[in-house]
Amino acid sequence: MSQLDDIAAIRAEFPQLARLIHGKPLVYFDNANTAQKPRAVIDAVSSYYTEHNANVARAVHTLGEEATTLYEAARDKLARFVGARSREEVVFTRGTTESINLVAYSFLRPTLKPGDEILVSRMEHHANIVPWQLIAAETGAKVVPAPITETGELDVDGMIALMNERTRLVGLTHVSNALGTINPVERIIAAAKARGVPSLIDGSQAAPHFRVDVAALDCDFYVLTGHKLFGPTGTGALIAKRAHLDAMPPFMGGGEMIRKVSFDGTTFNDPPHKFEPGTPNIAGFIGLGAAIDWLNAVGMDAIAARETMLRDRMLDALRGVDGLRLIGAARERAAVFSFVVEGAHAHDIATLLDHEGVAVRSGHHCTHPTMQFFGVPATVRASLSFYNTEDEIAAFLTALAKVRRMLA
Amino acid sequence: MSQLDDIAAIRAEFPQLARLIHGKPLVYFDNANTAQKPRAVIDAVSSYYTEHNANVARAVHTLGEEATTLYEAARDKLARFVGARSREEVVFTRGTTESINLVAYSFLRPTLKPGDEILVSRMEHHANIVPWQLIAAETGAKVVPAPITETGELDVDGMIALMNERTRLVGLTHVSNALGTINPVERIIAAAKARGVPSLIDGSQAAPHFRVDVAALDCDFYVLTGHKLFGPTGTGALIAKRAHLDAMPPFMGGGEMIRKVSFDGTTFNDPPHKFEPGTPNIAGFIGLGAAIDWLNAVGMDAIAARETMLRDRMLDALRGVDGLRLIGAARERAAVFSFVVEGAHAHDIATLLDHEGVAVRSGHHCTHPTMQFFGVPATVRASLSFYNTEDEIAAFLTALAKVRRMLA
Amino acid sequence: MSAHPSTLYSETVLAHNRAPHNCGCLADATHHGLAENALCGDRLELSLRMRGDTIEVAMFDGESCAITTACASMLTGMLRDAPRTTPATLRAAMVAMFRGDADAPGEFAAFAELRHHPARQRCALLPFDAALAAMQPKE
Amino acid sequence: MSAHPSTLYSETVLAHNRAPHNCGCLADATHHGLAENALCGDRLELSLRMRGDTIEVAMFDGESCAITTACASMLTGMLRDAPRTTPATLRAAMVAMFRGDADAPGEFAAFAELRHHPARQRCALLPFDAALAAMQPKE
Ligand SMILES: Cc1ncc(COP(=O)(O)O)c(C=O)c1O
Ligand SMILES: Cc1ncc(COP(=O)(O)O)c(C=O)c1O
Repeated sequence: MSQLDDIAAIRAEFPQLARLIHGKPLVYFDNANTAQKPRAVIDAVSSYYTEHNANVARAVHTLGEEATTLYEAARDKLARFVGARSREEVVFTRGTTESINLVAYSFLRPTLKPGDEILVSRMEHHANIVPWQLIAAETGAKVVPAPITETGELDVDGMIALMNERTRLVGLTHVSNALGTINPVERIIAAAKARGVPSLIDGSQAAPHFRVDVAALDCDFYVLTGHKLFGPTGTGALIAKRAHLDAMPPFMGGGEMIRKVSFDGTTFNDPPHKFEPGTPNIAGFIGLGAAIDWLNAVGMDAIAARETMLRDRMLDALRGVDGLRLIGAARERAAVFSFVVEGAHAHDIATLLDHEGVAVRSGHHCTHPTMQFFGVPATVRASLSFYNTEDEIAAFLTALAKVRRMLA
Repeated sequence: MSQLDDIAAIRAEFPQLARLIHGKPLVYFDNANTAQKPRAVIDAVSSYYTEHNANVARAVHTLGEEATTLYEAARDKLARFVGARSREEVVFTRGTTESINLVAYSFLRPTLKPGDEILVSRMEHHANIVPWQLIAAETGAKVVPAPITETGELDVDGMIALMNERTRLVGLTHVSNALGTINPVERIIAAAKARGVPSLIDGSQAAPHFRVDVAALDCDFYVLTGHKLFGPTGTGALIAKRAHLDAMPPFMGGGEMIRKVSFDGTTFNDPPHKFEPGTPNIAGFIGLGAAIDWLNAVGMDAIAARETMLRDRMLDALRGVDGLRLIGAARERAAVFSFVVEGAHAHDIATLLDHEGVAVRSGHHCTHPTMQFFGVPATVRASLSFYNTEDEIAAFLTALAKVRRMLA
Repeated sequence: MSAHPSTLYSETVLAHNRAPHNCGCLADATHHGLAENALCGDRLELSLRMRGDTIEVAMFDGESCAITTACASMLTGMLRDAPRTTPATLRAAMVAMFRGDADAPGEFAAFAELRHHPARQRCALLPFDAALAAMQPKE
Repeated sequence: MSAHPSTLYSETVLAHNRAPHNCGCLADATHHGLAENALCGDRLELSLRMRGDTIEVAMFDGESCAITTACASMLTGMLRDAPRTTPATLRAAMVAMFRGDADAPGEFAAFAELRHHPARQRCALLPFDAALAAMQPKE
């Protein structure tokens, strides 16, 4: 018995799922872009602002203590949720993008030399490419793309073959946001470790869908973003080995990240605070804590099981659509589907599906190199979450057929 | 006639002001730390999550268009609120701290040379000191402190005298968060401009209290933080001259800040998007837009007038307290008061005032060098906002007297 | 915020998309211009044969969505024997229409609904930008 | 989240703060230790006279809040003729008390209320940290 058996009750906890779009019930299939929020998250944010609003780690008054307690509790919750070794390993950021830039600026850049290599797969999100390009351009290092296959899977041996004595970091997405592929990150982490190369795993699309255990993965850095994890916008985390955080110089400077400031010299605080200067997104992280509580109550294993069912239904359905080409056919995959349709442009499909109430994304999904690899400028992407239903899959198929008739 | 004439009605719009602390009505005098939020802001955040939640600048569906429209409308509102020359001058950040780090990393660092100087006053917040120290340490430049006086005012001539051909940037807080001093920023901006030196003004404590006109000030960079402006946490802005934003390389890399990504080379988007990689704090900025609407409806001039009245009342009151030493006695000042009390430690006062319902900050207020200058490790700081009342000032005085009796 | 959806993909737009005019490569073109849409990766190439300040013929090529295709089809039609200032003038009229100021001339009024679809406006501007790029002095 | 406030500044704590024991500089100290509180800038110095593994006398000095002062006053009392392990043992007992596990021994139980004031816990730990710093091998 899982709470997910009563899916109507679960959906009722997500107010936006009740919205009408052009008079039709919303079918939200854009979860890989951002997730909807349960009432518990929305309420946690509101109640911070109506009852506990104060700055953190500064004031000794009741409100300040309450805000600090709630904010730091969110760190404990996230640490446990992803299996971090300790709460000090969890640095709060604005999202995955900032997490990766933090690693680029504070971990890699200070020692990067001409000829050094940063190895990432060809299916990375721009967030796991551009930060490395920026520091590479500055230092003369280079970003090396690891091959992927026609089925949209990582060429594991190909990636490992590219690891060499110049490789300074290996970056890989846990789940591809464009293709849905679940990568065998353990194998890449192990191969990197065997060569003494630190690894960074982009968990943006993994954490919302199945149980993640950072300590078991034993990667050096794991990054994720809160808004895809049913939490507020402007939240995310870098989970890093403590030894790295201790050794890394600060990224940004300001209040809270210091122990003592003077014009003769400044000393820094301990991690994670060393990397969290200034007033953080307090309400956002309190909301993220509420999202994690909610996910724990429902159970990540139940969520993963339901999504596997939805994935299989959707895959069957899409395979039955004439003239539809799935981009990516990985065996290990999430309920994320990119496709193109003969004679119809992705944007037209997305706009016209929206007229039927169906929200999907069209475009390059911030993965230009992946699109280039598959020779398509853009795809339509339908990405599902546990709160989606088989009825919604049926509604999507009906809408897609109608849209194609219009464009034919 | 101003809406502020009915202060009970105004206060009723701020739910947290009705809170009881230890059974006593909250007297919130910690506004320089963070401000309370009107219902309109809290509701704007909630209604984004219950009705319009989607990612911005990516999807063509209805929700995506709604979210993007609301998010970009907040940029228009902020641009008008601070008198920016155009909306493209407004870069959204997490807060003042990130804004200053952005200028440090993208504007100054690329060309900073050994011996170069960054001139900031001795009354800056750590956020306007440490980022400069970080890039100075890396490049061999140095951070030069400009003198302040015993009254807590800027030594304007002293600061101007320190501008020389090695000065690469002048940074100054518009209003001191520790002393309440309102600085004659126009004079410093003009002097810097006359010498071809770019200027950065920290408006964190100015924007919430009086009308700011960035175009009239004509500084190169103006920074502020949303949570002190009655908006959500995790929001802020850098307002910069367009020519600088065009010339500056990106700070962080990721989605949205690019035009095209490939492993052979990446081209960047135009400002402000060039500086806003990844998913922003969408809900937060929509809330900030609501805060600005609210402030405009009440009127910044009415707010400034009421705060001047409160400031004068508070100043009179504090001057009448035996054994209380005000730190900072600037003639041009905001309703922010730092003080120490004979025979009683700042922390004890703050904790015991809290027991009476009064929230003040104690500590160094992220201004170590200012505290060192005045030879105090810490002060008590009472900072008022327009929603505070004369009755609250009276309650504060009664509580302070009681606390002193306890500690005597 | 969205108006009635059907009007965006009107019969006019859909018909142009099904059978676009002036689609292909202009063999004796004197000018070529390219415009790209970062959001979807679309590329549109416009080729012109110009004599003096007159555009004699215009054709377009590229993979593009129905909005872009229909707009390119209409624009290339309008550019036959048109003064070189026409693309800029029409583009300004489109932008004014998106702001809600006035309708654009002729068939372009079919895109009025885009005022409620800011994310798609770039699609309709792509052909204009390609034309402007074509006439840009090159070296 | 906050319990009744008055118990934090109990008569015990206030009395120690008004007239702290062992306050000043120990002329024949063998060990000195300093601890700082980043939040408020407080500094507390502890001087010890040790013989072998025994702390014979302890005194403290510095500007500090009532919590720190009272705690230093109690601690220096407890350290008279105490084994060198006492500061670490007592500190652990304090931390356990803050977690709500058990009360700390003797007068230190007066700080039980700090479990509801995480921001002030550091104030009570400062004297322990100064003592531990004092006994840290120096060179
Ligand atoms: C003058 C001043 N500058 C900068 C800051 C830092 O702002 P934030 O913590 O929101 O980044 C503050 C507030 O803490 C401030 O008062
Ligand atoms: C795999 C992946 N990495 C990184 C990101 C960037 O996350 P954010 O925009 O929240 O920083 C995303 C989502 O856009 C993603 O799907």
